[in-house]
Amino acid sequence: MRCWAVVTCRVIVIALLSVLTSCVSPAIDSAGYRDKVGHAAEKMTGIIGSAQLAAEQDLAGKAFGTYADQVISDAEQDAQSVVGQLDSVQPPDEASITLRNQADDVLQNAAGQLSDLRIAQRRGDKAGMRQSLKDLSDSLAKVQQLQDSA
Amino acid sequence: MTRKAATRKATSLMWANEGLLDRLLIGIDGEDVGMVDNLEFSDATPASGAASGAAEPELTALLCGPLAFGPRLGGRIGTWWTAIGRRLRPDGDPAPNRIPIQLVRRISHRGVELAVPATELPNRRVFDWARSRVVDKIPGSGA
Amino acid sequence: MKATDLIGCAVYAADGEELGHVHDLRLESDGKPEDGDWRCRLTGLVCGSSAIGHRLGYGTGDMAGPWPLTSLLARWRRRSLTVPWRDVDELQPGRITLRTSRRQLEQMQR
Amino acid sequence: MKKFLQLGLGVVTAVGGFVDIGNLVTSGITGARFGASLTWAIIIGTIGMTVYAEMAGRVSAVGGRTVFHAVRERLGVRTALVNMIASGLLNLLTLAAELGGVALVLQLVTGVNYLIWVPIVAAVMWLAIWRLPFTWLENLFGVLGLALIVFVVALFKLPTDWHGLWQQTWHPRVPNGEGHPTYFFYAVSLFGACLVPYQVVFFSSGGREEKWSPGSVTEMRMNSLIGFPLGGLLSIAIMFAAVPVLQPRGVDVAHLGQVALPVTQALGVTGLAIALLGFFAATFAAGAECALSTGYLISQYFGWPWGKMHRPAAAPQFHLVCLAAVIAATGFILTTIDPVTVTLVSVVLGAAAVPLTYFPVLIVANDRDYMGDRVNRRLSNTLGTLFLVVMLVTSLATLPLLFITKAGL
Repeated sequence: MRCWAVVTCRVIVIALLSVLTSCVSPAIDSAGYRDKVGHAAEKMTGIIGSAQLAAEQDLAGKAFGTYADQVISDAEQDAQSVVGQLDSVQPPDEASITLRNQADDVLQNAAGQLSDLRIAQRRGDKAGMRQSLKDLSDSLAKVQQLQDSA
Repeated sequence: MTRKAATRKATSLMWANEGLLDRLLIGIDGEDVGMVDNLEFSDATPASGAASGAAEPELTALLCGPLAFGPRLGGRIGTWWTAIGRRLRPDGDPAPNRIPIQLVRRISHRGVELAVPATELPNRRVFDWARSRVVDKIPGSGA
Repeated sequence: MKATDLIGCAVYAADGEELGHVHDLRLESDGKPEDGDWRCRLTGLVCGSSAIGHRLGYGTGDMAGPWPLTSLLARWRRRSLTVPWRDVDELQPGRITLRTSRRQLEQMQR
Repeated sequence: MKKFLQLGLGVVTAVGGFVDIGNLVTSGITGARFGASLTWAIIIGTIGMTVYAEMAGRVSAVGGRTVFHAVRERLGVRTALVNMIASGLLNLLTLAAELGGVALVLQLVTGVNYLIWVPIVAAVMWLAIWRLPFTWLENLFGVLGLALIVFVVALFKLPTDWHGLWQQTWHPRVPNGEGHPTYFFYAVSLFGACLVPYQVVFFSSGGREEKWSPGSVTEMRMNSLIGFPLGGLLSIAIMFAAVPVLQPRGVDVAHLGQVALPVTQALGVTGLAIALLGFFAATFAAGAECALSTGYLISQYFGWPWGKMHRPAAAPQFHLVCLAAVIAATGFILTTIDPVTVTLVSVVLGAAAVPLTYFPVLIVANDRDYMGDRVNRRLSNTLGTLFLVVMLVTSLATLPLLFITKAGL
């Protein structure tokens, strides 16, 4: 029975470690890389969607400032981590490098716009927020294109 | 004892695992005292030769507390547990807490009910330690 | 002598056949604790393959279910063997030797 | 009249007590990602929870036994020790998640980082455990937790496609672009969020705290048979509310704040405030219950005096364990590990650990010696056994799913 306890503990520790370490894994081939780009774009779509929702609610007076701020800041951080995660993957071939440059452009752009949105929101700059929202929906279209192409 | 057999007045049967071991010990004041961690029997040498059946050991006490729990667990964890239990003893006496069988008042479905209040039993060392070292020092403990 | 000195011991018949490990103790008492002067004797060692049935409470058959367990554990229970204490010949740490053979024990239980 | 009020309060408390950080997070995630196609997992989980809570409550009221007394008695000293350690660690993980949840809610309201709130929340939670009478602790936050009904209201204000939800609920399909392992991983997480083991430990020990007697069985049944299903309904409402708002935008819920977006969309600032109050009450109450459960299960295993019916000085080990649990969980969440990840891992491991506490309850509920004529009837036994089988399968599937899906990433 003691043996069981040890095994159970180990399994739990391994499970937790695997959860923690599963964030970065190397891409194997070109198809795998495309998958990663597609996945990053998909994530970015949702992140932008979340920030847009919060910002629209804030503009409509539906949410209080700290709440919208938090949701937008979370989105901003998530976006940066998506960019960072994709950057950490080594592109396996020339085609992948082209894809990377293209994706990086789009994703970095979106992340930057999320920062703009957060800055405008915190300053209570409604015009700035509207502008950022407009930029974001353009970005969103590009991200979705990327997702479809990848 | 808790089984139907117990309702018969005559000889009643019981199994250690089912009726005694790991049962809750309850003082007459209704307080939880501990668990029955082990049983103590009178030393009866196995019946030799013709005198068969003469020397059935008698249940003398219920044992509880870390020093009874450790051996019950067995293995390395058990040894370790016993060592901790010994540390808690001021005199380092390795004998576990005994609750003589005469103190058993009733064995019910709730557990083994004793004829004395929990405070009069010897196995309150962990209780006293937790109380005097930590709980009593926090305001509002109701001490 | 403590319960842990017995539970877990390997039990050998007089002819050296291993009968399994002790997993429970059979106790007999006259009357009940509330009658006063309660005495409880150790009359037998339950050995065999597994203690789980008894442990869970399916030893004496006062369980209402659930269905698969009741029959399964009752059958398991029947496979264990109770050795009367008076048949114990020698007690060594971790090892109990009997003065009888498995056949004699099984005949007695019937 | 007073009796009636008391019954109502009990039910309300059970509703509020059912929903915790696990339900909030898993319902939010799955609603946004899988629509209503995982509703079945909540339904099954809720039925299981209800059946076993009723059993544990009955064992507590009629047999006077709590879950971990039964565990030790029926499983034996060693198996029960492993069981206790596993359940205890799981409780710590859940407690950490709840603490993080409360702190996150406070961050949403104040804008101050949650890590600053964690120690404050932990201190207040411990004070509540130390000082507040049991019924207060249970009822106050149970009633406040009912604020989550705002999700039901939001559902009616949002452009909810009821027909579509109905279709997805009863004809579930794995949505396009999602793998089966991920789908089932989240099914397990919803299942685990409904069946968290600490709730059964708490429900049965709480019965002793409130001095339930065989006469309380009706009251207990009302609590479990009405309260828990209503709690399950709340979980479903949180899931459904995410469908019209978050799913079309492809939002992947990764933060507690996002779970409230649908309510804000439908009801504005008032709705948001009520939802956050509900989040706060539900997670705070669950955190306190979780810490108490840790005290209950360890004290009951060793036979120490336990419970809030005693002064702390009369149950020192119990209070020491509760304090230690709060400190350990605080330390864990202060490592800046993401509370939402902790929540997911805790509910999934919880789903795996469920049989450990539920099996002994099923056994003892069948013992005529304890229960007299209140033993399980055929319905309880059939459902109970069926669920045990489901739970065993879930247990076996959990770890592989956790590995394959990398915790649903």
